Amino acid sequence: MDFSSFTSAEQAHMTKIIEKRQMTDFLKMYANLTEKCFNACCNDFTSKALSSKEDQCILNCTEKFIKHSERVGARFAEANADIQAAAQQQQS
Amino acid sequence: MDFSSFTSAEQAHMTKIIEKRQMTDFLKMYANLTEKCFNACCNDFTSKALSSKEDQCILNCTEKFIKHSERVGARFAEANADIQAAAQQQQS
Amino acid sequence: MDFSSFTSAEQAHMTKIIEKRQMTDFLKMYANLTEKCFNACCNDFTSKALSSKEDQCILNCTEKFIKHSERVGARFAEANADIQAAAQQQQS
Amino acid sequence: MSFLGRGPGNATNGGINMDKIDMALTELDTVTDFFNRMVQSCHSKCINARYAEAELNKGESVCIDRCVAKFNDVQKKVGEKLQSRTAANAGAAPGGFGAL
Amino acid sequence: MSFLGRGPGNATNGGINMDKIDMALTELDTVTDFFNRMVQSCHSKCINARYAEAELNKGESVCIDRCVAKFNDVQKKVGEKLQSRTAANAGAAPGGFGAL
Amino acid sequence: MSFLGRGPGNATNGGINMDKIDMALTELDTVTDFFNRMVQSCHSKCINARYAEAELNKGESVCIDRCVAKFNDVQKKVGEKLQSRTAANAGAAPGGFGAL
Repeated sequence: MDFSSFTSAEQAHMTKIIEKRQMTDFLKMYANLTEKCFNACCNDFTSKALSSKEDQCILNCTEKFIKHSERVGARFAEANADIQAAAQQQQS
Repeated sequence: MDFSSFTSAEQAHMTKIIEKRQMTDFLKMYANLTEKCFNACCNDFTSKALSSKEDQCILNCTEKFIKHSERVGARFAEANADIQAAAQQQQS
Repeated sequence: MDFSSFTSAEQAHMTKIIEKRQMTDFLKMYANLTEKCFNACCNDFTSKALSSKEDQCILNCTEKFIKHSERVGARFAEANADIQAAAQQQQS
Repeated sequence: MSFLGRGPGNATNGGINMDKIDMALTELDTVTDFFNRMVQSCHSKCINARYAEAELNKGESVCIDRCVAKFNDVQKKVGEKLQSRTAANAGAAPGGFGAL
Repeated sequence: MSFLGRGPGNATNGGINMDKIDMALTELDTVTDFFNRMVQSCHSKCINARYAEAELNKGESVCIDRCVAKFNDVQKKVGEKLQSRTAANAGAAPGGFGAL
Repeated sequence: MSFLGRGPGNATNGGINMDKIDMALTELDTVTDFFNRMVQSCHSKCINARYAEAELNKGESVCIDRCVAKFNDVQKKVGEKLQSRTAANAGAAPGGFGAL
Protein backbone atom coordinates (compact mmCIF):
# COMPACT_ATOMS: atom_id res chain seq x y z
CA MET A 1 0.00 0.00 0.00
CA ASP A 2 1.06 3.55 -0.70
CA PHE A 3 0.78 5.98 2.23
CA SER A 4 2.60 8.86 0.51
CA SER A 5 -0.59 10.93 0.26
CA PHE A 6 -1.22 10.62 4.02
CA THR A 7 -0.66 13.52 6.39
CA SER A 8 1.49 12.75 9.40
CA ALA A 9 -1.63 12.72 11.61
CA GLU A 10 -3.20 10.19 9.25
CA GLN A 11 -0.07 8.05 9.24
CA ALA A 12 0.07 8.04 13.03
CA HIS A 13 -3.61 7.08 13.22
CA MET A 14 -3.10 4.33 10.64
CA THR A 15 -0.09 2.96 12.52
CA LYS A 16 -2.15 2.69 15.68
CA ILE A 17 -4.90 0.77 13.85
CA ILE A 18 -2.40 -1.54 12.16
CA GLU A 19 -0.75 -2.35 15.49
CA LYS A 20 -4.11 -3.36 16.90
CA ARG A 21 -4.82 -5.44 13.79
CA GLN A 22 -1.52 -7.25 14.15
CA MET A 23 -2.47 -8.30 17.65
CA THR A 24 -5.93 -9.55 16.68
CA ASP A 25 -4.49 -11.25 13.56
CA PHE A 26 -1.96 -13.03 15.76
CA LEU A 27 -4.70 -14.21 18.13
CA LYS A 28 -6.75 -15.48 15.20
CA MET A 29 -3.75 -17.32 13.80
CA TYR A 30 -3.17 -18.88 17.22
CA ALA A 31 -6.78 -20.11 17.40
CA ASN A 32 -6.65 -21.35 13.81
CA LEU A 33 -3.38 -23.21 14.42
CA THR A 34 -4.79 -24.84 17.56
CA GLU A 35 -7.82 -26.05 15.62
CA LYS A 36 -5.83 -27.25 12.60
CA CYS A 37 -3.19 -29.16 14.59
CA PHE A 38 -5.77 -30.63 16.95
CA ASN A 39 -7.80 -31.90 13.98
CA ALA A 40 -4.74 -33.33 12.24
CA CYS A 41 -3.11 -34.93 15.29
CA CYS A 42 -5.83 -36.04 17.71
CA ASN A 43 -7.95 -38.97 16.62
CA ASP A 44 -7.91 -41.21 19.64
CA PHE A 45 -10.36 -40.39 22.41
CA THR A 46 -9.91 -43.48 24.56
CA SER A 47 -7.87 -41.29 26.91
CA LYS A 48 -8.01 -37.64 27.91
CA ALA A 49 -4.24 -37.21 28.04
CA LEU A 50 -2.24 -36.41 24.90
CA SER A 51 -0.10 -39.42 23.90
CA SER A 52 3.59 -38.81 23.22
CA LYS A 53 2.87 -39.39 19.53
CA GLU A 54 0.11 -36.77 19.53
CA ASP A 55 2.36 -34.44 21.47
CA GLN A 56 5.13 -34.69 18.89
CA CYS A 57 2.63 -34.27 16.06
CA ILE A 58 1.35 -31.01 17.60
CA LEU A 59 4.87 -29.60 17.91
CA ASN A 60 5.74 -30.54 14.32
CA CYS A 61 2.43 -29.24 13.02
CA THR A 62 2.90 -25.86 14.70
CA GLU A 63 6.51 -25.46 13.60
CA LYS A 64 5.77 -26.57 10.06
CA PHE A 65 2.76 -24.30 9.69
CA ILE A 66 4.84 -21.28 10.70
CA LYS A 67 7.59 -22.18 8.24
CA HIS A 68 4.96 -22.73 5.58
CA SER A 69 3.40 -19.32 6.24
CA GLU A 70 6.78 -17.64 6.14
CA ARG A 71 7.63 -19.23 2.80
CA VAL A 72 4.25 -18.29 1.31
CA GLY A 73 4.78 -14.76 2.63
CA ALA A 74 8.22 -14.51 1.04
CA ARG A 75 6.99 -15.70 -2.37
CA PHE A 76 3.93 -13.45 -2.12
CA ALA A 77 6.10 -10.41 -1.38
CA GLU A 78 8.37 -11.21 -4.34
CA ALA A 79 5.39 -11.53 -6.68
CA ASN A 80 4.00 -8.17 -5.48
CA ALA A 81 7.39 -6.51 -5.94
CA ASP A 82 7.50 -7.84 -9.53
CA ILE A 83 4.01 -6.47 -10.23
CA GLN A 84 4.95 -3.02 -8.92
CA ALA A 85 8.22 -2.98 -10.83
CA ALA A 86 6.32 -3.85 -14.03
CA ALA A 87 3.78 -1.11 -13.32
CA GLN A 88 6.54 1.48 -12.86
CA GLN A 89 8.30 0.26 -16.03
CA GLN A 90 5.06 0.89 -17.91
CA GLN A 91 4.64 4.40 -16.52
CA SER A 92 8.15 5.65 -17.41
CA MET B 1 -36.34 -5.04 5.12
CA ASP B 2 -38.78 -2.28 5.80
CA PHE B 3 -37.36 1.24 5.93
CA SER B 4 -40.72 3.06 6.01
CA SER B 5 -40.19 4.15 9.63
CA PHE B 6 -36.82 5.77 8.75
CA THR B 7 -36.42 9.54 8.54
CA SER B 8 -34.82 10.79 5.34
CA ALA B 9 -31.56 11.44 7.24
CA GLU B 10 -31.62 7.87 8.48
CA GLN B 11 -32.31 6.54 4.99
CA ALA B 12 -29.40 8.53 3.55
CA HIS B 13 -27.09 7.24 6.28
CA MET B 14 -28.27 3.69 5.72
CA THR B 15 -27.72 3.98 1.97
CA LYS B 16 -24.13 5.08 2.54
CA ILE B 17 -23.48 2.09 4.82
CA ILE B 18 -25.09 -0.35 2.40
CA GLU B 19 -22.97 0.97 -0.48
CA LYS B 20 -19.84 0.33 1.54
CA ARG B 21 -21.11 -3.15 2.47
CA GLN B 22 -21.71 -3.95 -1.19
CA MET B 23 -18.10 -3.16 -2.00
CA THR B 24 -16.67 -5.23 0.86
CA ASP B 25 -19.13 -8.07 0.07
CA PHE B 26 -17.94 -8.03 -3.53
CA LEU B 27 -14.29 -8.19 -2.46
CA LYS B 28 -15.07 -11.10 -0.13
CA MET B 29 -16.91 -12.91 -2.92
CA TYR B 30 -13.90 -12.35 -5.19
CA ALA B 31 -11.50 -13.85 -2.61
CA ASN B 32 -13.88 -16.73 -1.93
CA LEU B 33 -14.26 -17.48 -5.64
CA THR B 34 -10.48 -17.43 -6.14
CA GLU B 35 -10.03 -19.91 -3.30
CA LYS B 36 -12.88 -22.19 -4.40
CA CYS B 37 -11.87 -22.37 -8.06
CA PHE B 38 -8.19 -22.77 -7.22
CA ASN B 39 -8.99 -25.68 -4.91
CA ALA B 40 -11.28 -27.33 -7.47
CA CYS B 41 -9.06 -26.83 -10.54
CA CYS B 42 -5.41 -26.91 -9.45
CA ASN B 43 -4.08 -30.25 -8.33
CA ASP B 44 -0.86 -30.56 -10.28
CA PHE B 45 2.18 -28.77 -8.85
CA THR B 46 4.85 -30.17 -11.13
CA SER B 47 4.81 -26.80 -12.89
CA LYS B 48 4.20 -23.24 -11.76
CA ALA B 49 2.28 -22.24 -14.90
CA LEU B 50 -1.45 -22.90 -15.20
CA SER B 51 -2.08 -25.64 -17.79
CA SER B 52 -4.63 -24.94 -20.51
CA LYS B 53 -6.91 -27.47 -18.81
CA GLU B 54 -6.63 -25.68 -15.47
CA ASP B 55 -7.13 -22.37 -17.20
CA GLN B 56 -10.40 -23.52 -18.79
CA CYS B 57 -11.53 -25.02 -15.50
CA ILE B 58 -11.00 -21.67 -13.73
CA LEU B 59 -13.05 -19.80 -16.32
CA ASN B 60 -15.88 -22.33 -16.18
CA CYS B 61 -15.80 -22.42 -12.38
CA THR B 62 -16.06 -18.63 -12.12
CA GLU B 63 -18.84 -18.32 -14.68
CA LYS B 64 -20.77 -21.22 -13.23
CA PHE B 65 -20.50 -19.96 -9.68
CA ILE B 66 -21.93 -16.59 -10.68
CA LYS B 67 -24.82 -18.23 -12.52
CA HIS B 68 -25.40 -20.47 -9.54
CA SER B 69 -25.47 -17.48 -7.16
CA GLU B 70 -27.87 -15.62 -9.42
CA ARG B 71 -30.24 -18.58 -9.57
CA VAL B 72 -30.13 -19.08 -5.79
CA GLY B 73 -30.75 -15.34 -5.39
CA ALA B 74 -33.78 -15.44 -7.70
CA ARG B 75 -35.35 -18.42 -5.89
CA PHE B 76 -34.57 -16.85 -2.51
CA ALA B 77 -36.26 -13.59 -3.51
CA GLU B 78 -39.36 -15.47 -4.72
CA ALA B 79 -39.58 -17.39 -1.47
CA ASN B 80 -39.32 -14.18 0.56
CA ALA B 81 -41.99 -12.52 -1.58
CA ASP B 82 -44.29 -15.50 -0.92
CA ILE B 83 -43.71 -15.23 2.83
CA GLN B 84 -44.51 -11.52 2.85
CA ALA B 85 -47.62 -11.99 0.72
CA ALA B 86 -48.82 -14.68 3.13
CA ALA B 87 -48.15 -12.38 6.10
CA GLN B 88 -50.16 -9.55 4.51
CA GLN B 89 -52.98 -11.96 3.66
CA GLN B 90 -53.14 -12.93 7.31
CA GLN B 91 -53.26 -9.32 8.51
CA SER B 92 -56.16 -8.23 6.26
CA MET C 1 -12.56 -12.10 32.67
CA ASP C 2 -11.95 -9.78 35.56
CA PHE C 3 -13.94 -6.55 35.61
CA SER C 4 -12.96 -5.51 39.14
CA SER C 5 -10.84 -2.61 37.83
CA PHE C 6 -13.81 -1.21 35.84
CA THR C 7 -15.68 1.91 36.97
CA SER C 8 -19.45 1.53 37.20
CA ALA C 9 -19.82 3.56 33.97
CA GLU C 10 -17.40 1.19 32.26
CA GLN C 11 -19.25 -1.85 33.59
CA ALA C 12 -22.57 -0.49 32.36
CA HIS C 13 -21.08 0.20 28.92
CA MET C 14 -19.52 -3.26 28.79
CA THR C 15 -22.82 -4.90 29.76
CA LYS C 16 -24.57 -3.13 26.89
CA ILE C 17 -21.94 -4.34 24.41
CA ILE C 18 -22.06 -7.89 25.74
CA GLU C 19 -25.87 -7.98 25.43
CA LYS C 20 -25.58 -6.98 21.79
CA ARG C 21 -22.85 -9.60 21.26
CA GLN C 22 -25.09 -12.29 22.75
CA MET C 23 -27.79 -11.49 20.21
CA THR C 24 -25.44 -11.54 17.22
CA ASP C 25 -23.73 -14.69 18.54
CA PHE C 26 -27.12 -16.36 18.81
CA LEU C 27 -28.01 -15.39 15.23
CA LYS C 28 -24.67 -16.73 14.00
CA MET C 29 -25.22 -19.98 15.88
CA TYR C 30 -28.66 -20.24 14.31
CA ALA C 31 -27.25 -19.79 10.78
CA ASN C 32 -24.41 -22.21 11.50
CA LEU C 33 -26.81 -24.83 12.85
CA THR C 34 -29.06 -24.47 9.80
CA GLU C 35 -26.09 -25.03 7.49
CA LYS C 36 -24.66 -27.93 9.48
CA CYS C 37 -27.93 -29.83 9.83
CA PHE C 38 -28.91 -29.17 6.23
CA ASN C 39 -25.58 -30.53 5.02
CA ALA C 40 -25.79 -33.60 7.25
CA CYS C 41 -29.46 -34.44 6.62
CA CYS C 42 -30.37 -33.39 3.07
CA ASN C 43 -28.83 -35.41 0.28
CA ASP C 44 -31.80 -36.20 -1.91
CA PHE C 45 -32.86 -33.50 -4.35
CA THR C 46 -35.39 -35.46 -6.36
CA SER C 47 -38.09 -33.56 -4.47
CA LYS C 48 -38.32 -30.07 -3.01
CA ALA C 49 -40.19 -31.16 0.12
CA LEU C 50 -38.37 -32.45 3.18
CA SER C 51 -38.97 -36.19 3.60
CA SER C 52 -40.11 -37.39 7.03
CA LYS C 53 -36.69 -38.98 7.43
CA GLU C 54 -34.93 -35.70 6.69
CA ASP C 55 -37.34 -33.91 8.97
CA GLN C 56 -36.52 -36.19 11.90
CA CYS C 57 -32.81 -35.91 11.15
CA ILE C 58 -33.02 -32.07 11.32
CA LEU C 59 -34.79 -32.19 14.70
CA ASN C 60 -32.27 -34.65 16.13
CA CYS C 61 -29.35 -32.72 14.68
CA THR C 62 -30.52 -29.46 16.24
CA GLU C 63 -31.26 -30.97 19.64
CA LYS C 64 -28.04 -32.92 19.70
CA PHE C 65 -25.91 -29.96 18.69
CA ILE C 66 -27.32 -27.88 21.53
CA LYS C 67 -26.69 -30.64 24.05
CA HIS C 68 -23.21 -31.06 22.66
CA SER C 69 -22.50 -27.31 23.01
CA GLU C 70 -23.83 -27.31 26.55
CA ARG C 71 -21.61 -30.21 27.53
CA VAL C 72 -18.54 -28.64 25.93
CA GLY C 73 -19.40 -25.39 27.73
CA ALA C 74 -19.68 -27.14 31.09
CA ARG C 75 -16.33 -28.93 30.71
CA PHE C 76 -14.71 -25.73 29.42
CA ALA C 77 -15.95 -23.77 32.45
CA GLU C 78 -14.63 -26.45 34.82
CA ALA C 79 -11.23 -26.40 33.16
CA ASN C 80 -11.05 -22.60 33.43
CA ALA C 81 -12.06 -22.73 37.10
CA ASP C 82 -9.25 -25.23 37.72
CA ILE C 83 -6.73 -22.95 35.99
CA GLN C 84 -7.79 -19.95 38.07
CA ALA C 85 -7.75 -21.92 41.30
CA ALA C 86 -4.21 -23.08 40.47
CA ALA C 87 -3.16 -19.51 39.67
CA GLN C 88 -4.52 -18.27 43.02
CA GLN C 89 -2.83 -21.13 44.84
CA GLN C 90 0.48 -20.04 43.32
CA GLN C 91 0.01 -16.42 44.34
CA SER C 92 -0.73 -17.09 48.03
CA MET D 1 -19.35 -3.12 17.53
CA SER D 2 -20.83 0.27 16.85
CA PHE D 3 -21.72 0.76 20.49
CA LEU D 4 -18.06 0.76 21.19
CA GLY D 5 -17.16 3.20 18.47
CA ARG D 6 -19.72 5.73 19.55
CA GLY D 7 -19.16 5.76 23.24
CA PRO D 8 -22.12 5.87 25.59
CA GLY D 9 -25.14 8.08 25.60
CA ASN D 10 -25.23 9.50 22.10
CA ALA D 11 -27.73 7.08 20.63
CA THR D 12 -29.04 9.98 18.60
CA ASN D 13 -26.48 11.65 16.38
CA GLY D 14 -27.40 14.46 13.97
CA GLY D 15 -31.07 13.47 13.97
CA ILE D 16 -30.20 9.84 13.33
CA ASN D 17 -31.32 7.19 15.80
CA MET D 18 -28.24 4.99 15.89
CA ASP D 19 -29.99 2.12 17.67
CA LYS D 20 -32.48 1.88 14.80
CA ILE D 21 -29.60 1.84 12.30
CA ASP D 22 -27.85 -0.80 14.40
CA MET D 23 -30.89 -3.05 14.37
CA ALA D 24 -31.37 -2.68 10.65
CA LEU D 25 -27.72 -3.60 10.10
CA THR D 26 -27.98 -6.65 12.32
CA GLU D 27 -30.96 -7.75 10.23
CA LEU D 28 -29.06 -7.11 6.99
CA ASP D 29 -26.02 -9.03 8.23
CA THR D 30 -28.18 -11.95 9.32
CA VAL D 31 -29.93 -12.25 5.96
CA THR D 32 -26.61 -11.89 4.11
CA ASP D 33 -24.95 -14.57 6.25
CA PHE D 34 -27.89 -16.91 5.77
CA PHE D 35 -27.92 -16.33 2.01
CA ASN D 36 -24.16 -16.91 1.67
CA ARG D 37 -24.44 -20.21 3.52
CA MET D 38 -27.29 -21.26 1.24
CA VAL D 39 -25.17 -20.44 -1.82
CA GLN D 40 -22.25 -22.48 -0.45
CA SER D 41 -24.36 -25.46 0.63
CA CYS D 42 -26.34 -25.69 -2.59
CA HIS D 43 -23.15 -25.28 -4.60
CA SER D 44 -21.57 -28.29 -2.94
CA LYS D 45 -24.82 -30.31 -3.17
CA CYS D 46 -25.69 -29.51 -6.80
CA ILE D 47 -22.70 -28.38 -8.86
CA ASN D 48 -20.38 -30.91 -10.44
CA ALA D 49 -16.84 -29.97 -9.36
CA ARG D 50 -15.18 -30.99 -12.64
CA TYR D 51 -16.19 -27.74 -14.37
CA ALA D 52 -16.24 -29.18 -17.88
CA GLU D 53 -18.61 -26.41 -18.99
CA ALA D 54 -19.57 -22.88 -17.93
CA GLU D 55 -23.36 -23.28 -18.07
CA LEU D 56 -25.65 -24.76 -15.47
CA ASN D 57 -27.05 -27.92 -16.99
CA LYS D 58 -30.67 -29.01 -16.58
CA GLY D 59 -29.98 -31.33 -13.65
CA GLU D 60 -28.00 -28.71 -11.77
CA SER D 61 -30.69 -26.06 -12.30
CA VAL D 62 -33.48 -28.26 -10.98
CA CYS D 63 -31.28 -29.29 -8.06
CA ILE D 64 -30.65 -25.64 -7.14
CA ASP D 65 -34.38 -24.84 -7.09
CA ARG D 66 -35.14 -27.75 -4.78
CA CYS D 67 -32.07 -27.07 -2.67
CA VAL D 68 -33.20 -23.49 -1.97
CA ALA D 69 -36.67 -24.72 -1.00
CA LYS D 70 -35.25 -27.34 1.34
CA PHE D 71 -32.70 -25.00 2.86
CA ASN D 72 -35.48 -22.52 3.66
CA ASP D 73 -37.51 -25.30 5.27
CA VAL D 74 -34.54 -26.39 7.35
CA GLN D 75 -33.97 -22.81 8.48
CA LYS D 76 -37.58 -22.62 9.59
CA LYS D 77 -37.49 -25.99 11.38
CA VAL D 78 -34.26 -25.18 13.21
CA GLY D 79 -35.70 -21.79 14.19
CA GLU D 80 -38.88 -23.37 15.60
CA LYS D 81 -36.81 -25.90 17.53
CA LEU D 82 -34.57 -23.20 19.00
CA GLN D 83 -37.63 -21.14 19.86
CA SER D 84 -39.45 -23.95 21.65
CA ARG D 85 -36.27 -24.72 23.58
CA THR D 86 -35.79 -21.06 24.54
CA ALA D 87 -39.45 -20.84 25.51
CA ALA D 88 -39.16 -23.97 27.65
CA ASN D 89 -36.05 -22.56 29.37
CA ALA D 90 -37.04 -18.92 29.77
CA GLY D 91 -40.78 -19.27 30.28
CA ALA D 92 -41.75 -16.90 27.46
CA ALA D 93 -41.22 -17.03 23.70
CA PRO D 94 -39.84 -14.04 21.78
CA GLY D 95 -41.00 -13.08 18.28
CA GLY D 96 -40.76 -15.77 15.62
CA PHE D 97 -37.58 -16.98 13.90
CA GLY D 98 -39.43 -18.55 11.00
CA ALA D 99 -39.19 -15.56 8.66
CA LEU D 100 -36.02 -13.51 8.77
CA MET E 1 -11.96 -1.47 14.60
CA SER E 2 -13.14 0.85 17.31
CA PHE E 3 -10.07 3.04 16.93
CA LEU E 4 -11.36 3.91 13.52
CA GLY E 5 -14.86 4.69 14.64
CA ARG E 6 -13.78 7.02 17.39
CA GLY E 7 -11.18 9.02 15.60
CA PRO E 8 -7.96 9.85 17.34
CA GLY E 9 -7.30 11.28 20.76
CA ASN E 10 -10.56 10.63 22.59
CA ALA E 11 -9.52 7.49 24.37
CA THR E 12 -11.63 8.65 27.28
CA ASN E 13 -15.27 9.26 26.50
CA GLY E 14 -17.80 10.25 29.18
CA GLY E 15 -15.61 8.86 31.96
CA ILE E 16 -15.11 5.62 30.08
CA ASN E 17 -11.61 4.50 29.19
CA MET E 18 -12.15 3.16 25.68
CA ASP E 19 -8.78 1.42 25.50
CA LYS E 20 -9.69 -0.64 28.56
CA ILE E 21 -13.03 -1.54 26.95
CA ASP E 22 -11.20 -2.40 23.73
CA MET E 23 -8.85 -4.76 25.49
CA ALA E 24 -11.67 -6.47 27.37
CA LEU E 25 -13.52 -6.97 24.07
CA THR E 26 -10.45 -8.42 22.38
CA GLU E 27 -10.17 -10.88 25.25
CA LEU E 28 -13.87 -11.74 25.01
CA ASP E 29 -13.64 -12.26 21.24
CA THR E 30 -10.58 -14.47 21.62
CA VAL E 31 -12.21 -16.73 24.21
CA THR E 32 -15.40 -16.91 22.12
CA ASP E 33 -13.50 -17.78 18.95
CA PHE E 34 -11.51 -20.44 20.78
CA PHE E 35 -14.65 -21.93 22.33
CA ASN E 36 -16.50 -22.02 19.02
CA ARG E 37 -13.63 -23.85 17.35
CA MET E 38 -13.58 -26.35 20.21
CA VAL E 39 -17.32 -26.96 19.78
CA GLN E 40 -16.88 -27.51 16.02
CA SER E 41 -13.82 -29.77 16.35
CA CYS E 42 -15.27 -31.94 19.11
CA HIS E 43 -18.54 -32.15 17.21
CA SER E 44 -16.83 -33.59 14.15
CA LYS E 45 -14.63 -35.90 16.27
CA CYS E 46 -17.34 -37.26 18.59
CA ILE E 47 -20.85 -36.93 17.16
CA ASN E 48 -22.22 -39.53 14.79
CA ALA E 49 -23.49 -37.65 11.71
CA ARG E 50 -26.42 -39.96 11.07
CA TYR E 51 -28.58 -38.32 13.74
CA ALA E 52 -30.70 -41.36 14.49
CA GLU E 53 -31.50 -39.98 17.95
CA ALA E 54 -31.62 -36.60 19.71
CA GLU E 55 -29.73 -37.60 22.86
CA LEU E 56 -25.98 -37.81 23.35
CA ASN E 57 -25.21 -41.46 23.92
CA LYS E 58 -22.69 -42.70 26.49
CA GLY E 59 -19.83 -43.01 23.99
CA GLU E 60 -20.38 -39.52 22.62
CA SER E 61 -20.55 -37.98 26.09
CA VAL E 62 -17.29 -39.57 27.20
CA CYS E 63 -15.67 -38.57 23.92
CA ILE E 64 -16.71 -34.93 24.42
CA ASP E 65 -15.18 -34.80 27.91
CA ARG E 66 -11.87 -36.15 26.66
CA CYS E 67 -11.99 -34.00 23.54
CA VAL E 68 -12.31 -30.80 25.59
CA ALA E 69 -9.39 -31.85 27.79
CA LYS E 70 -7.21 -32.61 24.76
CA PHE E 71 -8.22 -29.46 22.92
CA ASN E 72 -7.22 -27.40 25.95
CA ASP E 73 -3.87 -29.19 26.10
CA VAL E 74 -3.28 -28.56 22.41
CA GLN E 75 -4.10 -24.88 22.86
CA LYS E 76 -1.54 -24.69 25.66
CA LYS E 77 1.15 -26.56 23.70
CA VAL E 78 0.66 -24.44 20.59
CA GLY E 79 0.79 -21.30 22.74
CA GLU E 80 4.06 -22.36 24.38
CA LYS E 81 5.56 -23.17 21.00
CA LEU E 82 4.53 -19.79 19.56
CA GLN E 83 5.88 -18.09 22.66
CA SER E 84 9.27 -19.78 22.55
CA ARG E 85 9.53 -18.92 18.84
CA THR E 86 8.59 -15.30 19.45
CA ALA E 87 11.04 -15.15 22.36
CA ALA E 88 13.82 -16.61 20.20
CA ASN E 89 13.06 -14.08 17.45
CA ALA E 90 12.45 -10.96 19.49
CA GLY E 91 14.82 -11.52 22.38
CA ALA E 92 12.19 -11.16 25.09
CA ALA E 93 9.05 -13.17 25.92
CA PRO E 94 5.68 -11.45 26.51
CA GLY E 95 3.17 -12.65 29.10
CA GLY E 96 2.00 -16.27 28.80
CA PHE E 97 -0.40 -17.69 26.22
CA GLY E 98 -1.12 -20.80 28.25
CA ALA E 99 -4.25 -19.46 29.95
CA LEU E 100 -6.52 -17.20 27.94
CA MET F 1 -18.65 -0.54 9.84
CA SER F 2 -16.84 2.63 10.71
CA PHE F 3 -19.47 4.77 8.99
CA LEU F 4 -21.85 3.57 11.61
CA GLY F 5 -19.57 4.24 14.53
CA ARG F 6 -18.87 7.77 13.50
CA GLY F 7 -22.31 8.96 12.66
CA PRO F 8 -22.84 11.12 9.60
CA GLY F 9 -21.01 14.19 8.48
CA ASN F 10 -17.75 14.05 10.38
CA ALA F 11 -15.68 12.51 7.62
CA THR F 12 -12.86 14.73 8.85
CA ASN F 13 -11.92 14.28 12.48
CA GLY F 14 -8.99 16.11 14.09
CA GLY F 15 -7.35 16.75 10.73
CA ILE F 16 -7.77 13.12 9.72
CA ASN F 17 -9.74 12.24 6.60
CA MET F 18 -11.67 9.23 7.80
CA ASP F 19 -12.77 8.17 4.31
CA LYS F 20 -9.13 7.89 3.26
CA ILE F 21 -8.40 5.78 6.35
CA ASP F 22 -11.46 3.66 5.59
CA MET F 23 -10.29 2.96 2.06
CA ALA F 24 -6.78 2.08 3.19
CA LEU F 25 -8.23 -0.34 5.75
CA THR F 26 -10.48 -1.97 3.16
CA GLU F 27 -7.40 -2.50 0.99
CA LEU F 28 -5.45 -3.91 3.94
CA ASP F 29 -8.30 -6.27 4.87
CA THR F 30 -8.61 -7.46 1.29
CA VAL F 31 -4.91 -8.27 0.93
CA THR F 32 -4.90 -9.97 4.34
CA ASP F 33 -7.96 -12.08 3.48
CA PHE F 34 -6.45 -13.06 0.15
CA PHE F 35 -3.11 -13.97 1.74
CA ASN F 36 -4.75 -16.06 4.46
CA ARG F 37 -6.72 -18.03 1.89
CA MET F 38 -3.52 -18.62 -0.08
CA VAL F 39 -1.79 -19.92 3.06
CA GLN F 40 -4.71 -22.28 3.80
CA SER F 41 -5.05 -23.55 0.21
CA CYS F 42 -1.34 -24.17 -0.32
CA HIS F 43 -1.12 -25.83 3.08
CA SER F 44 -3.78 -28.35 2.15
CA LYS F 45 -2.29 -28.86 -1.34
CA CYS F 46 1.38 -29.20 -0.33
CA ILE F 47 1.86 -30.19 3.30
CA ASN F 48 1.73 -33.82 4.34
CA ALA F 49 -0.79 -34.05 7.20
CA ARG F 50 1.09 -36.76 9.11
CA TYR F 51 3.56 -34.30 10.62
CA ALA F 52 6.38 -36.79 11.06
CA GLU F 53 8.90 -33.93 11.06
CA ALA F 54 8.98 -30.20 11.78
CA GLU F 55 10.90 -29.11 8.69
CA LEU F 56 9.52 -28.44 5.23
CA ASN F 57 11.04 -31.10 2.98
CA LYS F 58 12.30 -30.42 -0.54
CA GLY F 59 9.08 -31.55 -2.23
CA GLU F 60 6.89 -29.44 0.03
CA SER F 61 9.07 -26.36 -0.49
CA VAL F 62 8.97 -26.61 -4.27
CA CYS F 63 5.23 -27.25 -4.14
CA ILE F 64 4.68 -24.09 -2.06
CA ASP F 65 6.58 -21.92 -4.55
CA ARG F 66 4.52 -23.21 -7.48
CA CYS F 67 1.31 -23.06 -5.47
CA VAL F 68 1.80 -19.35 -4.72
CA ALA F 69 2.48 -18.64 -8.40
CA LYS F 70 -0.64 -20.55 -9.48
CA PHE F 71 -2.82 -19.02 -6.81
CA ASN F 72 -1.76 -15.55 -7.95
CA ASP F 73 -2.58 -16.47 -11.54
CA VAL F 74 -5.99 -17.79 -10.52
CA GLN F 75 -6.70 -14.59 -8.60
CA LYS F 76 -5.85 -12.57 -11.72
CA LYS F 77 -7.95 -14.77 -14.02
CA VAL F 78 -10.96 -14.69 -11.73
CA GLY F 79 -10.58 -10.90 -11.44
CA GLU F 80 -10.51 -10.45 -15.21
CA LYS F 81 -13.55 -12.65 -15.61
CA LEU F 82 -15.50 -10.73 -12.96
CA GLN F 83 -14.42 -7.47 -14.56
CA SER F 84 -15.52 -8.44 -18.07
CA ARG F 85 -18.83 -9.60 -16.66
CA THR F 86 -19.36 -6.40 -14.69
CA ALA F 87 -18.39 -4.38 -17.77
CA ALA F 88 -20.85 -6.32 -19.92
CA ASN F 89 -23.61 -5.76 -17.36
CA ALA F 90 -22.96 -2.16 -16.37
CA GLY F 91 -21.62 -0.77 -19.62
CA ALA F 92 -18.36 0.55 -18.19
CA ALA F 93 -15.41 -1.18 -16.54
CA PRO F 94 -13.98 0.04 -13.23
CA GLY F 95 -10.25 0.02 -12.39
CA GLY F 96 -8.48 -3.34 -12.70
CA PHE F 97 -8.77 -6.24 -10.26
CA GLY F 98 -5.62 -7.91 -11.52
CA ALA F 99 -3.28 -6.37 -8.97
CA LEU F 100 -4.58 -5.86 -5.46
